[in-house]
Amino acid sequence: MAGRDDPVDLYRAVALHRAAATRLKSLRDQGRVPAATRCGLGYEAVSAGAARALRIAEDGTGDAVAPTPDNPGAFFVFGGTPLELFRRHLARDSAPGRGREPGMCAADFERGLVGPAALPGTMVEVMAGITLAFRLRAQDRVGLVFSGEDETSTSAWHEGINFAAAQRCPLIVVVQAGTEASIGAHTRVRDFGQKAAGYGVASASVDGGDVLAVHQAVLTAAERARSGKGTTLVEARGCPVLRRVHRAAGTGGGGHADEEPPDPVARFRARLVAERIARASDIDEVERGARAEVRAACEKALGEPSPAEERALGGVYDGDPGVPPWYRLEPPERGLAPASTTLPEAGL
Amino acid sequence: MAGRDDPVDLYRAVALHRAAATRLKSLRDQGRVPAATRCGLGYEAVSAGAARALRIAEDGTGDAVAPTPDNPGAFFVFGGTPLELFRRHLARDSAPGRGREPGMCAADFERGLVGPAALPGTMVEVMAGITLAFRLRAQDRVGLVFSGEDETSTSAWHEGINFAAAQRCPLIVVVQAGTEASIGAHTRVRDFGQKAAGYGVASASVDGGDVLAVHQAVLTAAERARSGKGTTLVEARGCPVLRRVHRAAGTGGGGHADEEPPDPVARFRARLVAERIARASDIDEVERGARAEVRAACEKALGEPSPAEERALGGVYDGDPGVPPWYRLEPPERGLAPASTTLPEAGL
Amino acid sequence: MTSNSRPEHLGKTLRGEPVTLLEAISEALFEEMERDSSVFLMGEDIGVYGGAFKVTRGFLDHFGAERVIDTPISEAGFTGAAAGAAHMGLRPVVEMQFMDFISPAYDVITNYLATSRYRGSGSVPVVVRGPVGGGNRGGPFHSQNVEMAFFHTPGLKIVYPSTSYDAKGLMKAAIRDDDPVIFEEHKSLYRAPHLREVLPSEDYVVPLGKARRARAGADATIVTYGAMVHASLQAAAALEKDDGVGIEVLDLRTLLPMDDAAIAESVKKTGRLLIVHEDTRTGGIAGEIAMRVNEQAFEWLDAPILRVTAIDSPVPYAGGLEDYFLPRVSDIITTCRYLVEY
Amino acid sequence: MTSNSRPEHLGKTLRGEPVTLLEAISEALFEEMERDSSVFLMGEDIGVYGGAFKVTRGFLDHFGAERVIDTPISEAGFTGAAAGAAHMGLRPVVEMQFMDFISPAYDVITNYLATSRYRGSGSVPVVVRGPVGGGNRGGPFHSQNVEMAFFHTPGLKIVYPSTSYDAKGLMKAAIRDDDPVIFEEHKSLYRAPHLREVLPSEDYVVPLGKARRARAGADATIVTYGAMVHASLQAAAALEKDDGVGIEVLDLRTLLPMDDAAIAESVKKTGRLLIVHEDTRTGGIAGEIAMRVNEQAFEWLDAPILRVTAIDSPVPYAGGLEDYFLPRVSDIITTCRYLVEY
Ligand SMILES: Cc1ncc(C[n+]2csc(CCOP(=O)(O)OP(=O)(O)O)c2C)c(N)n1
Ligand SMILES: Cc1ncc(C[n+]2csc(CCOP(=O)(O)OP(=O)(O)O)c2C)c(N)n1
Ligand SMILES: [Mg+2]
Ligand SMILES: [Mg+2]
Repeated sequence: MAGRDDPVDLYRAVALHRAAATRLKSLRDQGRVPAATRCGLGYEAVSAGAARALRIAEDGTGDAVAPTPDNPGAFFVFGGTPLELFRRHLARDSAPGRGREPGMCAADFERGLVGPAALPGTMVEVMAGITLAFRLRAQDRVGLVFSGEDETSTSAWHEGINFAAAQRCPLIVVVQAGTEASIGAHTRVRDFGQKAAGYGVASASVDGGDVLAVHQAVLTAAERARSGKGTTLVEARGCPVLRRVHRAAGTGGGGHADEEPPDPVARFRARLVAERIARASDIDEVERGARAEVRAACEKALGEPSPAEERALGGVYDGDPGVPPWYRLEPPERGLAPASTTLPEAGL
Repeated sequence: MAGRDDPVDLYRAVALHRAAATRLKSLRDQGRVPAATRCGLGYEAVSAGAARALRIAEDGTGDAVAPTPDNPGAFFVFGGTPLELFRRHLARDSAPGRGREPGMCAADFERGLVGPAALPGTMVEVMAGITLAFRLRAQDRVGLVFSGEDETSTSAWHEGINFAAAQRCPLIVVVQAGTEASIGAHTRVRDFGQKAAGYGVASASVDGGDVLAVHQAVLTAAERARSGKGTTLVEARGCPVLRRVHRAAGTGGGGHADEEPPDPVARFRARLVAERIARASDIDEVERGARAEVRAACEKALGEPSPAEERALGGVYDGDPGVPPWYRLEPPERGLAPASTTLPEAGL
Repeated sequence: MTSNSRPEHLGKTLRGEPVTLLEAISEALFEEMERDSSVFLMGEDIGVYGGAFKVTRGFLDHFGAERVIDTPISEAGFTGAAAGAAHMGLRPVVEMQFMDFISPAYDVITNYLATSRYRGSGSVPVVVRGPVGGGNRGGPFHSQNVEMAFFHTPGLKIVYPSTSYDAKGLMKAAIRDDDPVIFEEHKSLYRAPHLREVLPSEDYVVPLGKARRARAGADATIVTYGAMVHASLQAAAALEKDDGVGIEVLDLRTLLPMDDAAIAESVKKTGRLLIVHEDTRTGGIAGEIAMRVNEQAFEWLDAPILRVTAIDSPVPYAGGLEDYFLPRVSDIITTCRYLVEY
Repeated sequence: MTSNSRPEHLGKTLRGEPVTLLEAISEALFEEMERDSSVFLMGEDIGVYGGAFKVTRGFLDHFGAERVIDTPISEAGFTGAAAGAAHMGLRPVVEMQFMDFISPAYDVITNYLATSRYRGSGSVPVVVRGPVGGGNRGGPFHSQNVEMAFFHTPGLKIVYPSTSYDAKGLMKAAIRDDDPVIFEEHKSLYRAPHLREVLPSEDYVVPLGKARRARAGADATIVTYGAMVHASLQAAAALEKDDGVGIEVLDLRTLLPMDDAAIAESVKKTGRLLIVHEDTRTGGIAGEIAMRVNEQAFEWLDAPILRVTAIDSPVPYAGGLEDYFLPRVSDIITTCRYLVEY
C-alpha cells in the first residue's frame, strides 16, 4: 500500500468528510441552507488525500490550504471542526465570520486555513501570495489550493498560477476535473495536466477518486516545493461534475452525461479491507464515530441563534464600529443633519 | 524556396514596413511623436510573412487581422497606407479616428483591419468574437491576432484564446516571443508554443526573423482554420524584446541581455540574392520605392492640421453631437441652468 | 436540431396570459431572436441548463447551439468576444450568471466596449444582462447591484426595469440599440406574483433614457428604480393613508442616460427630493442626481435632498444581517416625513 | 546583491535639498522599506528598469530581487498575490505602470481586498499605487483617473496627493494603514518644478481622511484634489486680483474616507460650493460631495452647488482635443463668477 500516511487516519478524514457532506445535503434538502450550497459528496478522496500530505500546525508555522466548499475533508484535516462548518452554513452568530458570509471555511491563518473563496480563481492568486510570503521569509511551508476544472478558464486562475510559476512559489494547485466524457463543450481541454507546461510548472495527473494516489501526488509536489523547485499542478480526474454535466449532454456526450464517478469512500474502504489493513468492523466504528460527531455538531449549531441584525454594521475598516443610518435611530434625530458614512478617527 | 507567396512581393511588404518603422523612429527621436511610440523595427518578417498568408479583400469578405503597433507590415498588407499610419501617429484631423487615439491601426472592417488595441490581450478576445462571427455565418474567413510574449500573461489573452478554442473559432494567435535568453524573470515559460496544449489548440513554433517560415506556419494554420479545425497558436521566436530585456539582465541572464536578434530584412534580402530569386539591384529598387512612398506620406501628413479642439466632443453615443460645457459658451449663459451631459433623442 | 414552434412556456403573452418579469425578459429575448437572425446569446450554462434562473429555458432546442452558446467561466473572454461579433454585424446578448460576476469583465467593458465608437473603432451593440440585487440570502458575491461600477463610464447605457411591461420593452430597445447596454434584472422581481401582468401581444419597445411616473403626488418626489420602486410605492401608499401626504414616485428605468428633465420637472413641482436606491450609500447614484438637481432646479428646493440606501458594507449573508443592510419601507417613510415637515 | 548606503538620488531630503513629488514618493517608499522589513514592492518593470516613471530607480540594487519584484503583465495576479502576502503579515506596495491598468484587477480589488476584513478573512494592508491623469498626450489608456472605479466600494481607501509634502506623508500613512489603499499620483505633478519642496528630514505622516485648506477665502469654496488643486489656486489668485473675490480652496487629499467635516465647515462659512475634478463629469465624485453637503449644510447654501470637470468621453489623444477635454482654469473662473454673483 503506497503513501506515508496512516491509512486508518486517512480513512477517518474521509469518513468525516462524507458524514458532514451527507448531513449538509439533508439540511439542503430540508431547505435549511440554500439550495445552491455545495456539500462535497464525491470529493472525499481528493480533499482528505491531498490535505493529509501537508504539514499541519495550529500556531501559524504549518502549511496552508484553501479549500473550496467541496473540500470539507481538507478543512477538517487542517483543524476545522464540523461545528464550525455547520455554524457557518447556518449563519449562526457563533460562526467564524459571524454569519456575514456563506460557505464552510473561514480564514484562520494560525491553522493554515485560507478562505473562503471569492469568485473562482481568486484563491489561486491569494495562495500565490501566501506562498510567496513563505518563500520570501525562507519558511519551510507550502500551500495548496483546490480548484474546479472550469475554474481554469478564469482570468484569476491563469494570472495566479502564472505569477506563482514566475516566482517559484511553493504552491500546489489541485484541479478537480470531471471524467473525459463529463467535461462539457465550454472547453476544448480534456487533459488539464497539460496546462502545466504552458506555465513552466511541474504536473501530475491522478485519479481523484483514489485517496492514496492523490496523497502520493501531493506528497511529491510538496517535496518539490519545499526544495525550492516551485509550483506544481495536480490534476485529479474523475471528480463529480455538477451542473456542467448538462453541457456534455447538449453536445453529443449525452450517453455519458449521467455517468457517476465511483464512490471514493466505498473504494477506499474496500481496499483497506481487501488488503487487510483494517477490519470491516473497525471501519464501521470509524464511520459511526464520524457520524456521531457530525450529528452532535449539527444539532448544536441548529440550536444556536442567528446574529442580531445590527451586527451587519462595522468592521468594514480597521477600527470601524459601524454607525446606524440616522433614519433607524429611535426616535430619528429630527432637525439634526442626517449622518453619512462616518469613519472612526482611528481608521483615518 | 518554401512558401506560396511571390518572394519579391513579400519583400516589398517587408521593405515598406522597414521604411515606415525607420521613419517613425526618426519622428520619435525628433520628439514629434511620443517617446513611447513603438515603431516595429525588427518585426518585419513576422508582420509581413504572417499577413501575406491570409486572404485580402477590401469589401468585407476577406480575412481579418489585428496588428499591434509593432506590425505595420501587416497593416500595409491589409490595405493600410503609410499616409494613414503617419496621420494617426501625428494625430492629424485627416487621420482615421481623427486624432482621438494614438497608434497606427484604425479599425476598417471592410479591409479586415481590426484595432487599435486597448489593453494587452483585449484583441485576442475581440478577434475570438470576430472569428466566431465568421464561423456562425459559415463564411470562409479566418482571423489573425498578433501578441507579445508577455501579453500571454494577461487575463484577456487567456480568456480570449480559451474561448476561441472552445468555440473552434478560425483564429490564429501569433505570439511574438524573444529569444530564450532575452525573456525575463517575469515568466517561467521559455517555449510559448507549449501553451497550446493547455487550451486544446494546435501550435507551431517558428523563427520570427524568417519571413518564409512565418509565412508557411500561418498558411498551415489558416488552412486548418478554414477546414473547421479551429484555433492555432503560432510562436514566432527571436523577436526583439524592448524594455523587458532589462529583466533578464537583472536575473543572471545579463550576458545575453543586449543580444540583438539578426536583422530580418537583411536576412531575407541575402537569401533572395543567394538563391538567385532576385537581383541585388532589383531589391535596391524595391527599397528605394518603399522609402520614397514613406517619405512622401510622412511629408504630407506633417503638413496637415491637427483637429480643431471642439472635435473632442461627440460620438460617445450613437447620434451624439456633443454638447460643450455651459462655461465654455460665449458668453456663458448666466442665469440659465448649467447643462449636464445631454444625449440626443436619437440615442435614447 | 432546432424546432420551429414557440415553446409553450414562452407563448403566454400570445395566449393573453399574464407573465412575470422573468418571463417578460425571456419573451423579449425570444422574440428578438426570431425577428433578427443576428441576435444570439452567450453565457454560462444558458444552453441545456437554461441558465441559472432559467431565463433561456428552451432556447437551445429552438435556436440551436450556434445561437445559444455555453461559455467557459470567462466573463471577460465572452464579453470581449461579443464586441468582436458585434463589429461583424451580430447583436450578442451575454448573460452574467449573477451580475456580480461582471467584475472580471470590467476592463473590457469600460476600456473596449465603451470607448470603441469614440475611438473610431465602430459601434458595439452588445447587451450584458443578468440578475442583480439582494434580499435573497446570496451573500457578498451573489447579491450586488452593479450600476455604479459602470455609471461613470461614458459610452455605456444602463437599464434597470421594475415592471414586467418595462422589462420586455426595455430589453427589446436595448437589443436594438447601437451602444453597449448593461441590463440589470432584480432577482426578487423575477417571479414576484404582484408583477404578473398581461402584456400587449404586438411588438413594442420602451425607449431607453425615459423615466416613468409610477405615482403622482404634490408634496415630495422619490426618484428610484428597480426593486426600490415597489418599496417606495408601499411607503407612498402608507404616507397617503396615514399622513394624507402625496408622494410622487419616479421610476428611472434607464440610469444612463438619465432622464434629467423628468426629475427636474417633478422636483419643480414638489420642492422636495428623496432618492432611494438599494445599492450602497457612498458613491451611489443619489450623488449624481443631487448634483444635477442642484444644477437644474436649485431654486425650487424647499428642503435638502436626502437618500435612503443600503449601508456601506459588502452584502452580508445571514438573513437578519441582510435585512438590516438593505433599505426598508420604514426608512423611506421616516425620511419622507422628515422632508415634508422640513 | 544589496548595498547598504542610501542611493545618492534618494538622499535629497537628508541633504536638505528640495524634492519633486515623484522624489517624495520614492523617498517614502524607500524609507518605509528601510523601517519595516515587511514592506516590499511588486510591479511591471520596477526592478532593473526602475519603473516606467523611475519611481523605484535604485531600489533593486539596494533591497534585492526579493523585495523589488518584477511581475508578468498580470495586474489581477499580483494584486491578488499581494493580498495573500498581506495575510501573512507582509505589507506589499504594488505599482500599476499606469493606473489605467488597474482595470483587470477590478474584480480582485473590489471583491477580495475590499471585503476581506468584513467577511472575517483578515485585514489586507496593500497599497496599490501608480500614475494617473491627463495632459500628457497619453490617449485613452494612459491618462485615466481611477477614483470613481473604487469610490463606491466599502472597505477601500483612496488617496490623491497634490503636493510633495503630502505625497510623502500620505504614502507613509497608506503603507502603515491596515486597510487596502488606492494611491493616485498625477503624472503632471511628478516632476512639476513648482512642487519642488524641502521636506522635513525626520519621519512624518499625513493622516488619511483629513483635507487641507490650500487657500482661505470667504466668498466661495472650491473642493478639489490632485492636479486640479493647482488649477483652482490659479483661478482663485486671478479672481482675487481681478474681482477682489476671496475663494477658499480645500484639497481633499484623501477621497475615501472623505473629510465631510472640513467641507461642511467651509461651506457654512462661504455659502457657495464649486467642486472641481479632472475626472469625467457623470458619476464623478462631485455627486457624493453635493449629496453630503445637502445632508449636512443645506441651510447654508446661497447658490447651487456647481462643478467643473472633464467632459464625458474617453480621454482623447491629440493635444488640442485633450486640452479641450480637460477642465481649464478659465472654466473655474467663469463658474466662480457665476456662483459669487448668484
Ligand atoms: C466570475 C464568476 N463566474 C461564474 C461564477 C458561477 N460559478 C461558480 S462555480 C461555477 C462552475 C465551476 O465549475 P468548475 O470549476 O469545473 O467546478 P465544479 O463546480 O465542476 O467543481 C460557476 C459557473 C462565479 N461564482 N463567478
Ligand atoms: C493592463 C496593462 N498592463 C500593462 C501595460 C503596459 N505594457 C504595454 S506593452 C507591455 C509589455 C508587453 O510585453 P510583450 O507582450 O512581451 O510585448 P513586447 O513589448 O515585448 O513586444 C506592457 C508592460 C498595459 N498597456 N496594459
Ligand atoms: Mg467542474
Ligand atoms: Mg516581449
